[in-house]
Amino acid sequence: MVVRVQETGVDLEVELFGIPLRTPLIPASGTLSKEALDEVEGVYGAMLPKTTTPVARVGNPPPRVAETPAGMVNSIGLQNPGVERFLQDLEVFDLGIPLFVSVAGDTVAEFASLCEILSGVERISAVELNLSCPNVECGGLAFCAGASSVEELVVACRSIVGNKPILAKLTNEGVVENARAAEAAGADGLTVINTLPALTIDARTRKVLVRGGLSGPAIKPVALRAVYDVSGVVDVPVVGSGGVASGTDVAEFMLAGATAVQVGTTSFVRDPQEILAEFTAYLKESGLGASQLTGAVRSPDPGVPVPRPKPVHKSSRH
Amino acid sequence: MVVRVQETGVDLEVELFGIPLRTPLIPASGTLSKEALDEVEGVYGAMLPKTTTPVARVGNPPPRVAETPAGMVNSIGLQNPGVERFLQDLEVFDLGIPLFVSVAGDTVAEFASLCEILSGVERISAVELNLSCPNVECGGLAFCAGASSVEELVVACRSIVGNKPILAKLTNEGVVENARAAEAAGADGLTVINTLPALTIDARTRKVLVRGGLSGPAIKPVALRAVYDVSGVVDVPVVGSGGVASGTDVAEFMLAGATAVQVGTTSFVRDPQEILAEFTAYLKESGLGASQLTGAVRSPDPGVPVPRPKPVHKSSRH
Amino acid sequence: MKFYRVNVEEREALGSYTLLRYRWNGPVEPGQFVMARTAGYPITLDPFLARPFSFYDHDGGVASFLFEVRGRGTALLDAASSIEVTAPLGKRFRIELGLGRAALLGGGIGVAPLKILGRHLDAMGVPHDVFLGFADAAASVVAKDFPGAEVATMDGAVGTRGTVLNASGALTNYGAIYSCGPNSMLAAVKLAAGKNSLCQLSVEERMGCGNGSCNGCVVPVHGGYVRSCIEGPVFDAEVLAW
Amino acid sequence: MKFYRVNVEEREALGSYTLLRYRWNGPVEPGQFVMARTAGYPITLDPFLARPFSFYDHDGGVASFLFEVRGRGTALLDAASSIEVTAPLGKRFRIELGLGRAALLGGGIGVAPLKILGRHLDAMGVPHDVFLGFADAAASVVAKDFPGAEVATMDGAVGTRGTVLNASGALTNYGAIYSCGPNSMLAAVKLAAGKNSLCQLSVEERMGCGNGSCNGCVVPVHGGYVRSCIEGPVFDAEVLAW
Ligand SMILES: Cc1cc2nc3c(=O)[nH]c(=O)nc-3n(C[C@H](O)[C@H](O)[C@H](O)COP(=O)(O)OP(=O)(O)OC[C@H]3O[C@@H](n4cnc5c(N)ncnc54)[C@H](O)[C@@H]3O)c2cc1C
Ligand SMILES: Cc1cc2nc3c(=O)[nH]c(=O)nc-3n(C[C@H](O)[C@H](O)[C@H](O)COP(=O)(O)OP(=O)(O)OC[C@H]3O[C@@H](n4cnc5c(N)ncnc54)[C@H](O)[C@@H]3O)c2cc1C
Ligand SMILES: Cc1cc2nc3c(=O)[nH]c(=O)nc-3n(C[C@H](O)[C@H](O)[C@H](O)COP(=O)(O)O)c2cc1C
Ligand SMILES: Cc1cc2nc3c(=O)[nH]c(=O)nc-3n(C[C@H](O)[C@H](O)[C@H](O)COP(=O)(O)O)c2cc1C
Ligand code: FES
Ligand code: FES
Repeated sequence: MVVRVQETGVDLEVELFGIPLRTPLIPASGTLSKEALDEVEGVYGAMLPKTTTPVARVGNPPPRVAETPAGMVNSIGLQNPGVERFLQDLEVFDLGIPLFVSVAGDTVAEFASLCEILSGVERISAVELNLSCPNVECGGLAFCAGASSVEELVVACRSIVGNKPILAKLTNEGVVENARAAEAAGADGLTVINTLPALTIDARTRKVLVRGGLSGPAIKPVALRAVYDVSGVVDVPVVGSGGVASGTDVAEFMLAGATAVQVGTTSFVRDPQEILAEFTAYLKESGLGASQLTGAVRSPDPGVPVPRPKPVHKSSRH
Repeated sequence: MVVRVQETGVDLEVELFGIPLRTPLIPASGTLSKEALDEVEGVYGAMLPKTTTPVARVGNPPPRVAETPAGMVNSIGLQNPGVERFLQDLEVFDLGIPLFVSVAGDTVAEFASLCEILSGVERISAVELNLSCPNVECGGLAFCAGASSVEELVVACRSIVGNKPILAKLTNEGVVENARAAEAAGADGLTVINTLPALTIDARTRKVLVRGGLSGPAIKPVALRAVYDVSGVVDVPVVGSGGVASGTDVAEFMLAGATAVQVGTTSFVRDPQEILAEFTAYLKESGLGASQLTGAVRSPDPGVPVPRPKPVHKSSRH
Repeated sequence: MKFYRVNVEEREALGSYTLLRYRWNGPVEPGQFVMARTAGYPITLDPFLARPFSFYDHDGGVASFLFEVRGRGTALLDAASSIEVTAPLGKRFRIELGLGRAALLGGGIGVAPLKILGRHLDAMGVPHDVFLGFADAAASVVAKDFPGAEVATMDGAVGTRGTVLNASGALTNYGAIYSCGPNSMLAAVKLAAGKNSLCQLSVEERMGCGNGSCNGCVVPVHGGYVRSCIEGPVFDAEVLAW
Repeated sequence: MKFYRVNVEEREALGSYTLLRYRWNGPVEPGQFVMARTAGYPITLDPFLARPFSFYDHDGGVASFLFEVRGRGTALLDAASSIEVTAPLGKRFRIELGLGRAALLGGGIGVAPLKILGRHLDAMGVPHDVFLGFADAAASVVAKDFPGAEVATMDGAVGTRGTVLNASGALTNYGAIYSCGPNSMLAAVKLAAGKNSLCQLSVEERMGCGNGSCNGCVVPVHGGYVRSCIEGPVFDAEVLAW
């Protein structure tokens, strides 16, 4: 990371609940497989594999993905091999950067048991609670469907996970209230936001194509609003997620209040190296270090504007 | 409308709470000005001007609009000349089709007083309650922030508006619960959904650009989900709104459960005549009348697939 | 909003700016603008909104606008061979006879509508002086298309050093003042114009639709806001609450 | 996912299909696919996802895929002069020597990977018969590129009337069977193939990423689902829970 700063003259490092991240980028859980890891070398400040559950889940039947305007809807159903197998394979996700692990369960007890297991794995730096999954004890409503449910879950996990920081990952609905509840319950940070509930229809066959979660650039303004609003009412760091597609987007999330930023769907259609390069160029032009961006839109004096970058598109006169 | 059927061989007519609409399209409130009316001749089944309030509102300071991926964020602040002036000018919006009027107020009493005024205007066929606006009696939370608040408002309006049907226009957050509440309170139909809370940031100036509502194609999958879920739990008709950009989109909303469909933001960038033409072509290919589409994705036998339309794009071989 | 697909007849690089010509037969008035975008399928989602541009000129069935590449929309317009445009929109510069000499003040890309305005003034026999302010030499290249115009550049590379108002000097001797440029410059022109002349300013505000539907493009006037795409983009200076 | 911008070297209209060639020097194996899209700025939002296409052939540094225009993504690919592609993805058709004659069965646009597969079989000296099924004459034009292939069309306009299995007859005499086409056809081929031969099927499922990251493209196998972009798109028939 020192190397990087020397290379580019730009300070990309941020600190997330005391953990230094060499860049503020983190892969969004469920969007980076082990097969794609070699493509992302040097991009991320922390690793975050797909959500793990107490036992293996086969996931939902296909079709699981559908394209939408500037986004996609997915319904994967948390397909994963279960925590035991996950930990056996954990090594492949060890890129020498902090390793965060996302967990989900059907009940508070399942979340807690996952946290207990992970608390004993030294290599894991932090745990992200995927609160968007349904709570079978509450009629299938998501854990983040209400502040009290968020609080109960975070309290249970906090007490058992030892000294590992907890990131509570929230959905958009009720995000401000839930953020307050999660912070009060001891969350060390908040990931904001997960996908938006959505549905696609195939007008030709007149059938539902995919009922699931919307992600991608389409949701960026919704996620930015959530990050801005949440970071305005909590003291713990906020990790932005939702539609990040460029280096400018990374800057926007940080300016809105994020300490780190997750890249999800866009990594399917773009080399995340490009996103980091753009973000680095933005910092260079602005003369700021990455960590100085966090929450800067709230500053009464936002400083000198960044010069408009020269457009990439070359004119073809005729 | 009989003429139209004969012209195209396609039955575009739908019935919304007993009112026949010659097409299922309605302009979304706040997206069609009197200056643009001559462009939309023949497109819409009902007219629906911008929300009116008891007294004039100057609206928010600029910038009020910002482009986002496949959408835009607006913060107009319900700028309008107030109901008195609105009614004086109502004539320009009389295109010989049913005329719906959208209302909003700061309090339940203001909504009720608007309904009372409109109840006396014969030319008005139905009233849409814009429930997304803040309720000053509840600390500025929107009227649709809770089911009880929705219920209170709809009950008050229902009792005073006479025999005019009421459309309750809901936001996405809590939409299913609020839909149930609105129906129980006597709403004759539900408009689903309004814009999504969103925010845009200008990374160059490091300032918030617009904090407001996201609309346009980006939100279509979210709106489709809301229409599908709501129409599954209520008996009153649902009017779809959110990201409609093509004739196929109109079909998707109707298949998901909508009886009629509003066109908003896309009318800024596209001639709505084209949307109607595409929808007409879709019906022709499917061999169905418009009204047969409503909720058809729930049918166990969705019928013969519509042939894939030939792509518009012409190949330029080289 | 109805868009018409037109072919780009010619695209001319003028320093920092590009002049784009397309065939358009209907009337075009000085001060009017057009919403333009690259042709889509059937619409483009990226960018989603069309962009407003003042008419630079309209001559023999060919309309033109002059633009600066700033972001995605203008970058695409700088490359496309086929674009989509609306019919001309908004209120024109009002020309009144018998007011004496007119001053035309353009700042940066805001010089664009002064070309067609100057031609109309000439046609109507209104004597006028043109003052153009630019950031630097590259932006000022278009000045060659305004014979006799006084030029200022912020860096002094061409003409007077400073703003367009440094080039023009006092404006109080003019009977009519027309200006287009950044809103901050227009406010300065309004001040310099005083109250005794016709002063018409073409403003610039973010637009959603261009046809009055969204209420997005408002400017402050005394007692509220009005839409610059319908009531403007040309306003009498005294109307604007700046 | 990393995309490479390549120029379209040639685009050939083959009845209902288009054959697109671009320069690609790395290895391409039969059965592999590519994610492709038109070049963006820096990405396209419309369409947002790239589209998967089987390699049709790869020869002398030129790769090709054959496609049918179905929606927006393929329509744009049918017109662009510059496209973006990933490196070749997924598992190849496995060729085993000593199994005797092979049958290659393609349905519709699913004939695509049989071209490069046939060439590899030839190169390895594996004798094989090719059977191609199409909807109609326009779709069957590409058959001319498969000399000696038996053709079937649903409407009987060219070759046998019916499906590719009507053209092939019983498959039990073949030691190896390779097939690509709609999943319903593949299920029929699996059934017809029986259990005694090598039977490899290239499946088609909607994809998000193409590099294993999204878990979107799964097909049912015994005990769950696997990703067709990583564990496939070519599967041994017995693996698939169809
Ligand atoms: C009435 C009017 C006349 C104009 N005439 C000209 C002209 O003749 N030549 C010219 O080069 N420019 C003109 N502009 C400004 C021009 O519209 C913007 O430069 C252009 O929209 C930028 O688009 P972009 O995609 O390149 O930039 P981006 O920054 O990527 O645009 C993002 C969004 O912001 C809007 N936006 C960004 N900057 C401006 C701006 N300065 N004014 C209004 N909207 C903006 C865009 O329209 C778009 O919706 C005019 C603006 C108005 C309102
Ligand atoms: C491994 C694999 C290999 C393929 N090889 C070929 C080939 O060689 N030639 C060819 O013409 N087609 C092939 N297909 C199908 C091709 O990917 C689709 O026809 C194409 O994605 C349609 O895109 P569109 O934008 O034109 O259609 P749209 O319907 O507008 O696409 C909308 C979305 O649905 C997806 N989609 C639509 N139809 C299909 C489909 N049948 N399969 C997978 N995704 C679909 C698209 O990728 C896109 O995400 C292959 C598919 C897979 C999975
Ligand atoms: C295919 C796919 C799978 C996902 N799986 C998970 C998951 O397992 N756990 C989780 O917390 N979020 C999951 N997400 C949500 C993402 O982590 C991310 O929060 C969301 O997609 C918004 O960000 P984006 O727009 O950058 O993708 C998934 C998203 C996608 C698109
Ligand atoms: C510029 C603008 C102004 C709007 N004004 C109103 C309004 O006054 N009342 C209202 O109920 N909805 C208003 N809306 C919301 C629209 O009616 C519509 O519900 C929403 O934009 C989603 O549909 P769309 O994506 O088709 O635009 C407005 C939307 C926009 C973009
Ligand atoms: S741009 Fe929409 S009202 Fe002016
Ligand atoms: S397409 Fe994403 S895992 Fe296969």
